[in-house]
Formats: sequence, C-alpha cells, structure tokens
Amino acid sequence: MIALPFEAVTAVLVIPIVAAAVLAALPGYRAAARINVLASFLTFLAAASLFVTDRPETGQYLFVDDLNIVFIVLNTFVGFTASLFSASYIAHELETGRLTSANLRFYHAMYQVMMFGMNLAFVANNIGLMWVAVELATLTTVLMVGIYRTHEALEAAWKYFLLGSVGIAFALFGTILVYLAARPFIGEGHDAMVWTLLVEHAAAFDPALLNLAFIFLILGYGTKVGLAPLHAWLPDAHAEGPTPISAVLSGLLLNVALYAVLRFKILLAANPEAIGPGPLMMTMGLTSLIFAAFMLYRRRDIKRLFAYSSIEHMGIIVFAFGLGGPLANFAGLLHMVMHSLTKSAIFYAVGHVAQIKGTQKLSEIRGLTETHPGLGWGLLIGVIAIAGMPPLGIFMSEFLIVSSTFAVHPLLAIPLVFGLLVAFGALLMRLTSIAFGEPTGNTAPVQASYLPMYAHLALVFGAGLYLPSALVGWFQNIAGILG
Amino acid sequence: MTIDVSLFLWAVAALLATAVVAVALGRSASASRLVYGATLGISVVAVVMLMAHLVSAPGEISMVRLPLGLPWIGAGFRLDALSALFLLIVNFGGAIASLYGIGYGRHEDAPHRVLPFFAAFLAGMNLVVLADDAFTFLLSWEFMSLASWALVVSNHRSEDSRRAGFVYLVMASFGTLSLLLAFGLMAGPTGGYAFDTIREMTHAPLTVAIVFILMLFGAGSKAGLVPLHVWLPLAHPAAPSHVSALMSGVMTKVAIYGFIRVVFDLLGEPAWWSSAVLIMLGGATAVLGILYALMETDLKRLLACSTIENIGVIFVSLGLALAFRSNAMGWAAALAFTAALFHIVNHSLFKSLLFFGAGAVITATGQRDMEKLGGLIHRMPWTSFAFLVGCVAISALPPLNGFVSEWLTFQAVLQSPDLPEWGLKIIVPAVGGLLAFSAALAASCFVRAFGITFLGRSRSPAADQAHEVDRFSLSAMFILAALCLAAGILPGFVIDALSPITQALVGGSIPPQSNAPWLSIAPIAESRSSYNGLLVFVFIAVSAWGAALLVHRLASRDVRRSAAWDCGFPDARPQTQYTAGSFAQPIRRVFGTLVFHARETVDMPPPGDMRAARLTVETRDLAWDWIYTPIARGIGFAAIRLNRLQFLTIRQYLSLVFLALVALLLVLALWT
Amino acid sequence: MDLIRDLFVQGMQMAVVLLLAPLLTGFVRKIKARLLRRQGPSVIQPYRDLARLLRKEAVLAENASWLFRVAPYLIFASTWVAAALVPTFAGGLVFSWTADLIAIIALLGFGRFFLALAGMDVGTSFGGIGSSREMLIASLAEPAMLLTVFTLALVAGSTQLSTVAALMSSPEVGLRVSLGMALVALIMVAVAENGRIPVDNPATHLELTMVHEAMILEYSGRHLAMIEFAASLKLLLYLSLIACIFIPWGIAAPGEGPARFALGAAAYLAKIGIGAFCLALFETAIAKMRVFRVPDFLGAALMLGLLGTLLLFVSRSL
Amino acid sequence: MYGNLSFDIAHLLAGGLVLVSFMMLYQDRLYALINTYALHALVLSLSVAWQALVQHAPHLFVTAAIALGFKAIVIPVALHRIVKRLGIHRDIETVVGIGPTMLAGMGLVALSMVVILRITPDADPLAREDLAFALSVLLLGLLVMVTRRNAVSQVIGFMALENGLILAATGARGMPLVVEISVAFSVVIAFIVIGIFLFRIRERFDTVDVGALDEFRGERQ
Repeated sequence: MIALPFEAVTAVLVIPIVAAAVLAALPGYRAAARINVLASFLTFLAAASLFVTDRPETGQYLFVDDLNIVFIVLNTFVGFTASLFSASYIAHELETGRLTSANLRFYHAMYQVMMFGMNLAFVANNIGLMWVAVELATLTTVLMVGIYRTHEALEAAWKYFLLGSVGIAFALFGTILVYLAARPFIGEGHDAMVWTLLVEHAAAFDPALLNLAFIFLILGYGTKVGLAPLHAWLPDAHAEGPTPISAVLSGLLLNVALYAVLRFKILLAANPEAIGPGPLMMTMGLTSLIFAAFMLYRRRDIKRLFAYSSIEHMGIIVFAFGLGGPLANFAGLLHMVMHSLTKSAIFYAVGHVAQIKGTQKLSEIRGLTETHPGLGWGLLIGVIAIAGMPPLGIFMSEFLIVSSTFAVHPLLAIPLVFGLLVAFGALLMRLTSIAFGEPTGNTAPVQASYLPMYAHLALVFGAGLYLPSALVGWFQNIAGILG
Repeated sequence: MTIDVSLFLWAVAALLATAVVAVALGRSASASRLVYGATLGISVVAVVMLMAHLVSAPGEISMVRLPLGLPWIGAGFRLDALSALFLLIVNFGGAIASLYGIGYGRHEDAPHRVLPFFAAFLAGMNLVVLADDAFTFLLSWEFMSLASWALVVSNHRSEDSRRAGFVYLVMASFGTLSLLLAFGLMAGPTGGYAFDTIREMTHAPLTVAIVFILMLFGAGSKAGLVPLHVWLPLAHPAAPSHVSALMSGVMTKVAIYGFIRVVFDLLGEPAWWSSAVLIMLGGATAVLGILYALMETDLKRLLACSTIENIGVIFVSLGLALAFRSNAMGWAAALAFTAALFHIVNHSLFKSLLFFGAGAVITATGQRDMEKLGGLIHRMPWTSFAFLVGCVAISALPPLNGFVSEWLTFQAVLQSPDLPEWGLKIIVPAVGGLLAFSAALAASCFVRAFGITFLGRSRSPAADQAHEVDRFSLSAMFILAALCLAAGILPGFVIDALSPITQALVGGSIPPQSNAPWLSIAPIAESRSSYNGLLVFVFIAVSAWGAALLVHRLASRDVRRSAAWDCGFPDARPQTQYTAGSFAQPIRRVFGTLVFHARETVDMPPPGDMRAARLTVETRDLAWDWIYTPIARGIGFAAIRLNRLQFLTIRQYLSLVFLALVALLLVLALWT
Repeated sequence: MDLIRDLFVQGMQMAVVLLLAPLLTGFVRKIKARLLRRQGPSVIQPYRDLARLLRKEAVLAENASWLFRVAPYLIFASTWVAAALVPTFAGGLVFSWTADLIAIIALLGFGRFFLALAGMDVGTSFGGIGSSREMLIASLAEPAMLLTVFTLALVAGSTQLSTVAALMSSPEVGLRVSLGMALVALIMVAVAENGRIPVDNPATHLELTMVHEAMILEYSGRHLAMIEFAASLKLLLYLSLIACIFIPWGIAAPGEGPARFALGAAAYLAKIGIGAFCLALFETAIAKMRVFRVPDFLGAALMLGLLGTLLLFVSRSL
Repeated sequence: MYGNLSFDIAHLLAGGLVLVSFMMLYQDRLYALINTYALHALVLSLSVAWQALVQHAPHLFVTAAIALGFKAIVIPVALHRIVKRLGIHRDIETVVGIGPTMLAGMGLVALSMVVILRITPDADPLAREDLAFALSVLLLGLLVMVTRRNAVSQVIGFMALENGLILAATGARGMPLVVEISVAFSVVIAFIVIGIFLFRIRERFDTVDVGALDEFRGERQ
C-alpha cells in the first residue's frame, strides 16, 4: 500500500475546517462557490485515498475500518457533487434574490462545517466524540434549513431543532448508559468510551444496562434517521431548506445517524444476554416503510414527496439490517449507497425544476419530458430507480431484501411487499403527472448543471448491472462485521 | 449445427445499441426508417439462426454465464428447446412488427418516444426468454414491463394512455413482486438463485403450493388471467398498433413462458388440485375475455380482450398437461402441452395480424371506434382480405391454424376420463364445454368485428375517404396471413417441431405426424381421431371453384347492379345499418345482466318531438367493482387518515416521541 | 382396385347427398302441406326452383363487395364437404379420416361465418338482424353440439364418425341414459341449426321473426340458389348424422358387395324418410317461439349435453 | 472515604431533583414554572458540586458553576423578560389537568425504577440509584414538554430533561467530556431561548388551526 505524506484521515477532517474558516472570511460568492467545490473535491480525494493508503493504527479518538470507509467515501463524494450542484443552484437563487451574498457566505461556511461534522462522526472511535460530531452536523443543517428566513423555513427549522435536541438528549443518555456499562470492565475515563475496546469487552457488560442504552440510542439517533414516529422534522426540513441541503440531508445526514445506530447494533449483538436489536429495528423499519408509503399519496409539494420517500427507504434499510445475515446486510448496505446516490440525484433535478417553474407544487409541474427533456428524463430515471425498477441499483438490493426475507420470515415479507407496492403506486402516479401531460408553467430552456445528476444516475445504473468483485468482497466482509 | 446462446446475446446487445442510437437520433426524419430497419435486420438474423437450430439440433442446450447481475452467481443465459421456441416467437414477432413499423412509423408524431423503447422492448423480451437465473429473469422481466410502459405512455398527452400506463405498471410490479417472492421461496435462505440450483432442490409440498399460487399471480397478471386482466384492455390499445401487436401477440406469450419455465421445469410436481385451479381459471378467463370483447366497440380494445380469451384457452391446455403429467400419462400430457404450445404460436400469428389490420384502419381513417367505420372492404381491399383471414383463423374455423390447436385441445379434453381424480373427471368436460362456448362466441365476435368495420356502408366521412395503406404494412399482414394458412393446412410439421419441448418438459411426446399419409394428423390413432387440414382446404377450394365454374358455364353468369332490396325500404341511410352495439345486443341481453350488470336505458322522445331517440348501455367490469376499486378506495382512505400526521403541532410530535419511548421502556420492563 | 372402389363409393356418397338434399326439402314441405290439409307443391319443386334461380341473372346491391359474391360458393362448398363426410349408406369412407365429428361441426361453422358476413355486407338493417341472431343461436348451439359429441366420443373412445357408427351398431352398447340425452340435445341443435320451427321459420318473410331468411334477403339468382342448396344439404346432413349415430343399422361396412350397398342405401332412404316425417310432424305441431326464448331452448340442449357427459361417469361400463 | 454519608447526600440531592420536577408538573402559571425551574437548576448544581467533591473531579465544578449561573439565574431572568414581552404571563397553559399529569409522573417514576433496578447491583450502587433518579427526571421533563402549550414552558421542560442528563453524566464516575457536554447543552438552550426571542414564536405555537399550519408548510390539502 502507498504511504501518503499526511494522514488521509486527518486530511478528511482538516480540509473542511480550514475551508470553513476561509469561506467565512471570503465575501464574494463566485469564488466562495469555487472554493467550496474545490475543498469538497479535495476531501473526496483524501477519502478515496483511504482505499489505497495503509490505514492509521486505531487511536483513542479516530479509527478507520471497512465499515466507515464506505460511509466516508460515499459521504465525501455526494458532498462534492452536491457542492457542484449548489454552485449552479445558488447563482439562480441570487438572481431571484431569495438569498443575499451575506447569506451565502454563511451558507458556504456552514456547508463545510457540516461536512466536517459528518466526517468526524464517521471516523470517531469514541462514542462521546461521535455523539458530539453528529450533533454538530445536525445543528449546522438546522441553520441551513432556516436560511431563507421565510415563515415556513423558520417553522421547519424550529421544529427540526426542537425534535433534534430531544433526540440529542436521548442519544447522550444512551451514551452515558453505555459508558456506565463499560466502566466496571474497562475502567474509568476515555477508554470506556472507545468503541473498539467496547466491542472487545461487550460480552461481559450488564445486559439490562445495554438494553436500556440501546432503546435510548435508537430513539435518539433514529430521530435523525427519520424513523416513524420520530420523523416529523424530516419532510419540512427537506421542503423548506435550499435544495442542495435537502440533497445532503437525504443523501448523507440520514446515513450518519444510521451509521451510529449500526455501531451500537454491533455492540449490542456482541453481548449474548442482551436483547437482539433485530426485532426492534425490523419493527421500526416496517412501520416507517408502510407509514411513509401511505403518506406519499397526498403530497402536494414535490420536495416533501421525496422527503417521505427517503423515510420509506430508510425504513427498508433499517429493516434489512435488523433482519441481519450476510444477504440482508449486504443488501442493506447496497441499498443505502444506492439510495444516497439516487435520492440526491433526484433532488438535483427537483432543485432546477422548482427554480424553472418557480413553484414546488406538484399540481403546477407537468409535462417535463416535453419542455425540459434533460431534467424531465433525468427525474424520470431517478424516480424509476427510487421505485426499485431495473436495471438500476435499487432493484438489486430490493430483490435481495425481499427474497431473503421471504425465505427467512415469510410473514414479514408480506407487509414489506405491501409497503413497497403502495409506495410504488404513489410514486408512479406522481411521476406520470410530473413527466407527462400538457406542459404547464414556464417552459423556457434552463441552464442547469446536469453533470452531478447524470453522474449519480450512471453510477446507479452501472451498479444495477455490474458490481466490481472488489466492492462485493468489501461489502461482504462488512456484512460479516454487522453480523 | 448447434447455435451458441452467446449469438443471441449479441443480438440483444445489437438491439440495445439500436435503442441508444435511437435516443441519439431523436426526432430526425429518417430515424424511424433506420431504427425499424435495424430491428428488422437483427430479428431476422435471430429467426434464421433459430430455424437452423430447430432443424439441426432441437434438443441441444447451450449455456453461458456473464460476470453481471448478482455478483456471486453472475448472469446466466441458456438456450434449450423451450426457450428456442419462445425466442422464435419473440424474434419473429419483432421482425414482422418492425417490417410493419417501417410503413406505420411514418405516421408517428413523436417517434422519439417510441423508437428507443421499441428496440429496448424487443431486447427485454429476448432476455426474459434467455435468462437462466432468478435475478436475470426478473430484471429482464421488469425491464420488459418498463419498456412497454414507456411505449404505452408514448402518446402522453392523452389522459387515457397515462391512466393506462399507471394501471399497467402497478399491475406489472405487483406481478414482479409475486414472482420475486416465488423465487425467494424456491431459492431458500442460502440464496440459490441459479435455475440449475433450483432445479436440483426438492421442495416441500407446501412450498410448491405457495410458489404455484404466486406464479399464478405473477405470470397471470402479465398474461391477463381473469381477474388480473384489468390492465390489459387499457394498456394494449394505448400503444402504437405494431406495439400493441407485440404486447398482445408476444409479450403475453413471454409471460406464459415464465409460467411454463417455473411450473413445468423448475418446480417439482404440484398437487393435482393446482391443475384443477388452472383449468377452471383458464375456462373462466376464456369465456369472460370473449364476452368483454363482444361488448367492446373500440376495435383495438376488442382485440385486446380477445387476447384474454386466448390466454384462457392456453391456460386450460396447460392445466390439462399438468394434470396428465402428475398422473404419469405421458402422451396425453404431451397432447395437451402440444395443444398449448401450438395455440401460443397460432395466437402470436393471428393476433399480430389483426392488430396490424386495426393499425391500418386507424392510419387510413384515424378512427378506432367501430361505430364510425364500415364499408372499408371497398377502399382497403387488401387489408380487409388479410384481416378476414385473421378473423377466420382466430374464430377457430378450418382450414386455418386456429382450428387445429382448438381441435388438439378438445382431443386432450377427451382424454380426461382416464384421470384418477374425480374432481378432474367432472371439471374437465365442463370446461371443455366452456371452451366450445368461447370458440362459438369468438366466431360471432369476429363476424361483428369484420362485418361492422369492413362491410356495410361507411358510417363516417373519415371511413369514406379511407384508402389502402403502404406496402410495408400490407406485406407484413400478408406474410402473417400466409403463415396462418400454412400452419393450418400443414399442422403436422409444427407438431413435430414442438415434440422435443414436450419430451423435455412433460416426459412424453405424441407420435410423429409429418410422415402420416396425406399429411393428416392423428395425435393418438387414426381410428380415434384425425384431421387433415390440407384435404379440407383442397376440398373446399375445389368444390367451391368447381361449383362456381359449372354455374357460370352451364347457367347464368350475368350480373345487374341495383339498389338494395331491404324488404322494400328504398335507399335507407347508413344510420339504419346494424351497429356494433346492436349486433352485440342479443348476446348482451342473454349474458350481460349476469356478467356485466349491463343496464340499458332508452330515451324515446314523445310523438311529434323530432329529436332522435337514444339507447344508452352501461356495462361494468366486475373485477373492477369487486376487487380493484375497493382496494384503491382503501388505500385512499388510509392515506387521508394518516395524512393528518402531517399537520400535528410540535407538541403533538413530541408526544409521539414520548409515547414511543415509554412504550419501549414498558416493553423492556415487561419482557426482560 | 380397392382404392378405386373406395373412391367410387366416396364419389357416390357425394353425389347422393347432392341429389337427395332438395328432394328431402321438398318431401318435408309436401308432408307439412298434407298435414295442413293442403295439396302442397310437388316433391320435386325444389329442383325446379333451383334450376330457375340458376338460370336467372343475379341482382346485386350497389355496394355489395366481392365477399358477397364469393360467400355463396364457400358456404355451399363447406356444407357439401361436411355432408360428404357423414356416412350415409356405407361406412369407412376413404376420406372419412379427413375430418372427424369436431371438424365437421367446425366446417358448418365456417359456412355460417361467411353467411353471417354476407348478411352484413350490403349494409341493410335486416341483414344485421339476421347475422346477429344467427350468431347468438350458433354461440349456444355449437357448444351443445360439441358436448353431445363429447358424450359420444367418450362412449366410443373416438371422435371418428365411422368408428362411432360401427361401435353404435355393435351390441355391446346397451341403452344408456346419457346417450338418450345426447340424442335429444342433438335433435334440438339440429332444429336450431337448420332454422326450423320453433327456432326459426324457413317459410316466413315476416321481418321481425326471420333469422336465416333475413341474412339472405339481398341474394338472388344463382347465389340464392347456392345458399338454398347449402341449406337443404345441411338439413340432410343433420338427419343422416342422427341416423348414422343413433340408428346405425344397415350401414354397409367398407369393402362389402354391391348388394350390401343397395341394402344400405334402402335403409338410409327409409331412415331419412322417417326423419323427415317426424320433422314435419313436429313443425306443424308447435308454434315458433320468440327470439329471446331461443337461448332458453338451446340452454336446455346445452345442459342436456353436459348432463349426458357427466352421467357417463355414473353409467360407464366400458 | 466519606463512606456512606457521601452516598446519602448524593442520594438526597438526586431525590430532591425528582421532587422539584414534580413541583414543576404542579405549576400552571408561567412565572411560577420559571421559578421552580430555577430551583431545579439550583438543586442540580448542588448535586453536581457534591459529585465533584466526592469524585475529586474539579472539572465538575465548572459544570456546577454553569448550572448555577447560567441555568439558575441567567435563563430564568431571560425567560421572565420574554414572558413579559410576549405578554403571556396570565395564561393557564396545561393541556391536561394537574391531577392526571401527576399520576402520569408517578407512573413514569415507577417505570424508570423498574427498568433501572433490573441492572445488576454490582455496578456501583451510587451510579445505579442516581441513574434511576436521572431517568425519572428526564421522563418528567419530557412530560412537562408534552403537557404544556407554549414555547417557553416547552423550553423549561427541555431544560429539566437536560438537567436529568447532567445528573446522570456526573453520577457516572470518571465520565469524560461532561463539561463539554454541559457547555454544548447550554449553547443549545441559549439557541432555543434566543430563537423564541428573535422569531417571536408566540404562545400559540401549539395551534390547533390546521389552516394556519397549512400555510406554514406550503402543503395544500
């Protein structure tokens, strides 16, 4: 393996922070946008280099293993494309005057801080640190959601903030409980919060304490994953914030929280006496899936629609991980990656659509394939992908999830399939009215950046047909880790 | 020589490439000619290769595995007797549709919404037939649905086709999910998705039963088995006519292929009741389908409904084959199975022909509503002749091919007394009666279709100004007509070509026919039953011709034209003709109230009032009323109810969180 | 040598049906007239009609298409072929394996198909009435017919007419309840198919009641002749069908001497005569029913056929 | 070294915190609620200080100081002013009556006891008992949040909840990052308070008028 002059991990953390500082200082928005893209790109490169460079030895605060590399790389990649998209997005926002350059300064800085928070959450080896990082990311997104200062935006931000804080509190309480459980066996101080040590000794921990901890953790972090009934903040936050942030929320922040949940699932699974986390996760997953599926029907706002579909897919993913076993875990991981890519691509398209049409109301967006083929067909492919149709990636993961579920718990497969079908109907109904029919609204051509959207879609398409064996091996042993 | 399966994969690749090129070409003028030309070429090559395969080494199996799809098993493809036959159907259908499209495509107003998906659709169907593992199969299956969906909504401005597309794709993905469950069950927790693995496994009876039912849902919903047929009359007509031909004539067959592949090949031995279920469903489908068709006044919808009927017939024969096979009656099973396959081939021929005819009518008149057509036989003689051939064939009349498969089915039905199960003993003849009934109804349905559309006097100016269509379309139709006749008068060869498949799947085959004296067919023994299409054809032709000759020679030959007699009503207006509605009225009276809840309301103006009286007929599809509307309503209701959760206040959302926490704590307190 | 004789027999059979058909029609008419205390036309009147029609010029409606002119010959041909394949006085005809019972029914269906189309060709209201009603009747008559065929075929283990006839004449088939039902059903079907009272009235031209006549309203001259001829052939066909299945005695087996053939012919004529008489009697005895009663009538036939098939399993001894 | 006494005092203070939480449940006037909260914070700071003493963890004094200065004084004062500014001090703003709320509170305390007491005793008793109280405080704080109408009292509920967390954190011997956490939380609370102040989120945060929310959310139903 190659040895870089600097630690890839530290680079992943330092670049965003420095960039944040610079952006905070920088007035002009054009340069800022460019720097933002550049920084995100560098971060992505650093993260990608984790594949090839030799990993740093596991420290007390940071560490790298198979699991979080996947998350980091995905995170930084989507962060990069989102920054590309936002560059072309905010230009338009400035023209329409929804945002001032002062806002943008803040926006870019926060963007990088958020990236920092998420990366930190991934590489943190210390559950306390992970908690801090997750909350940092959350708070920054709260600020970004409220950035339009409209009544709706503030209301959404406020709701997000309050519910988020309660989530924060729960997660912290859970963390404390884990610490308490670990202390007798690992000793006081930081060591009792180092995840790797925790996993080693988990078998000896007090199961009752772990159970209680897990309940608080899954509620706390689950709030950010958007599991029903803790999802309330999610649709509004997606709908009212700037679209790049919606993309980042769906594509990344949910994954961060999910990652945390997974870490603790592993912890709990390592202890034989503790309750299996599986049933709980499966229940919450199915609930979210079916609930979101029904909620899709009466949506009138296009971004809220896809926000609910994010809830639905998070439900599927959590269900898959709850199901466990090599197949389901593999599928869950794949599904998560595919969902991030697809959903952010969809939001890229939606962002431009909303800008052209000057509205987010579904009823006022029609016949896109006629007027804006580039966006229209892109959106169509994205929705088809998110609906689990071949030959796109999500089809493969849903194939694996459903079939393995039916083989293991036939009865659970029925609500699963039901939920999928209901959601499919809703999405298709909306898609038909958005993409086809007599065009309405502004039909002027648009200067949009198709690159991020189609790049994602191309990846998803490729993954649907062919997965490189290296990646497969990688995922498979992660599935092994997840147990 | 044996044809390697990879050659067909190349063909598929070529089709997909064509699709990409079509996207690139976009709206350019030459696009349709180029694309259809390409698909035509590719399909013809495939057909030729298949012919070579069938004559040289029908039984040969060739497999290939590509490092695609599911990582740990890859994407498997396989060419055996069964898939060869269906590949032939698919590619021939594709070729003929492309030929037709070269002419028909000129009238497309949005070619860029048709061409790419047309090629992709062909590719998808090829892939389904070639697939050799669950993942590849389902992927291709769904891809096929997706491509055809795009074609259905190609005329996206019309509300109807959008709705049709919606219903279609929802039903399709319902089907796919059931197939997915079926495969999941067969593959087991270890995930043995390759077909060979599934073949080797032995499944528990319960598993077999569940898989069978799931297959009924999955394949049935695509093939149009009642009551899963509702999408079919909406979707098939909505597409351009040559695509409708493909969907009705070919795609439904691909669905049946899936059913055969799983039930006859992969799955073990289903219990006998499953064959009974299949037979009864098939019978019901046949009768209901043709009754729907009789009630339709839209030409293409009528054809789509009659597809449902034929699917029913095919499923009945499949059920018989299953029943015989599970009782180890090899040759009887072979007979039934042959009947099924033969009918599959036939239907793909004449249904394509009929849809092409309908397409020609639409091109010429812009009308799909039969009530506005009529008299086209004068303006479109060639089309009408080809359409007539199709009508005779689909009405199961000798000497054309439809009759042969119908006849074989009846022969298979007559073997039922040897079955040990009393249930089947009783059911099969009754269903045989149903089949006869549906055949008779089909005859009247197509008398109606042809008579109203092509005969009589034109009911609208559009029909008056109609003129014959281009020669590509005509040649496509006449090739099909010729094949219908050929398969009708030389059935022996077809049957022999099918025997390797029956041998492989039901472990038996009927004696070779093509070397029988006078080319007649006697599936069991000549003393028991035999039919000779060739001689029947010759006899009819000769005696008709001879009679005409004699009469013209010995008696009169001169003709005088004058006004129609019509019991002394001089030059009545075309409105006085029997319409499609009035033609169907007696049958509607007899069966309508039972099957359609048909309601007739007559609005008769009082004496002296000059306004026209009108009769309005309302028929309902019970499948909608009893199954789908309630489901849709239920979902809508649930959606509305749950939607309140979008409008709670923060405090209420917090209470949800709170309650979740308390609930979990309680669980923890009570369970652990 | 044998082949030549077989061909000769087959030829004779075809000629016989051709010659006999009009006579049968005339005979029925005569008896009906007599039963009504009328003198009635002579028995050979149908021949005279045919000859006259053939000599007349054909008058075609303006918009009659080629189908209208071709149909009569097709109808005639298909009916004739069907009739020629039913054993009349001798079984085991050389071409009998060309078409079994099912195929014969289908051949008749072929004729009907074109007749109905011809009815709709000119585009008059009556043509439409006729075709639509004809197809309604057929849609019930055909399945009923096929179910009777099932019954017979299940008894005989064959759908081959000569085989069935041979078996029926053999002693081992006792009286069977299902056979009785099949017979009744077959007779009802025959009545319906030939457009006799009570289903249809061959003599009527009262608009609203006619079915068969309505379809051929526009026909004249040689075309009409052909269709009339086909109609009488059809009647003959059904009679000889019933005769050869249910009273198969006297039919000459293949490869027997001319004497035997003569006997067969005599027997055949007798059977047909009796059949014709019964038909006439029946028709004079009852009245025509409303069109919408016909489905009930034929539905009964259908039920009988099905019942016959099912009862076989109870009374089956083979 | 303090032996049993330390345990008893810690126990006493923790119990006191629970008691004050109940008092908060009992209040139905805003000012009274705010004052009670100040008391809550005071008790917390005492208990934290005690922990700092017994654990020889001087950094915990920082937390205690924050609790005392920020939560017991600054925040209540600020809230007083907000209430006056928004003119909502007269409201009776419980959703459900006091009685049921108290009963529910009892139930929650019982629940937390049951859950915690399953933990094996050999984890040191102090932590265990403390945890029981902390969990009760947390649940009671949440209860306040869901039973009170307006934003201010929801904030107070949240702060009570968070006090429970601090209690747990300090009770966990040698737990790192406690100070950071308490600081972080203070920031969060400051955010909330400022949010109320700036965005003029009035008492009717909990409106039942779906129409209004409708317009908030840009969802046309």
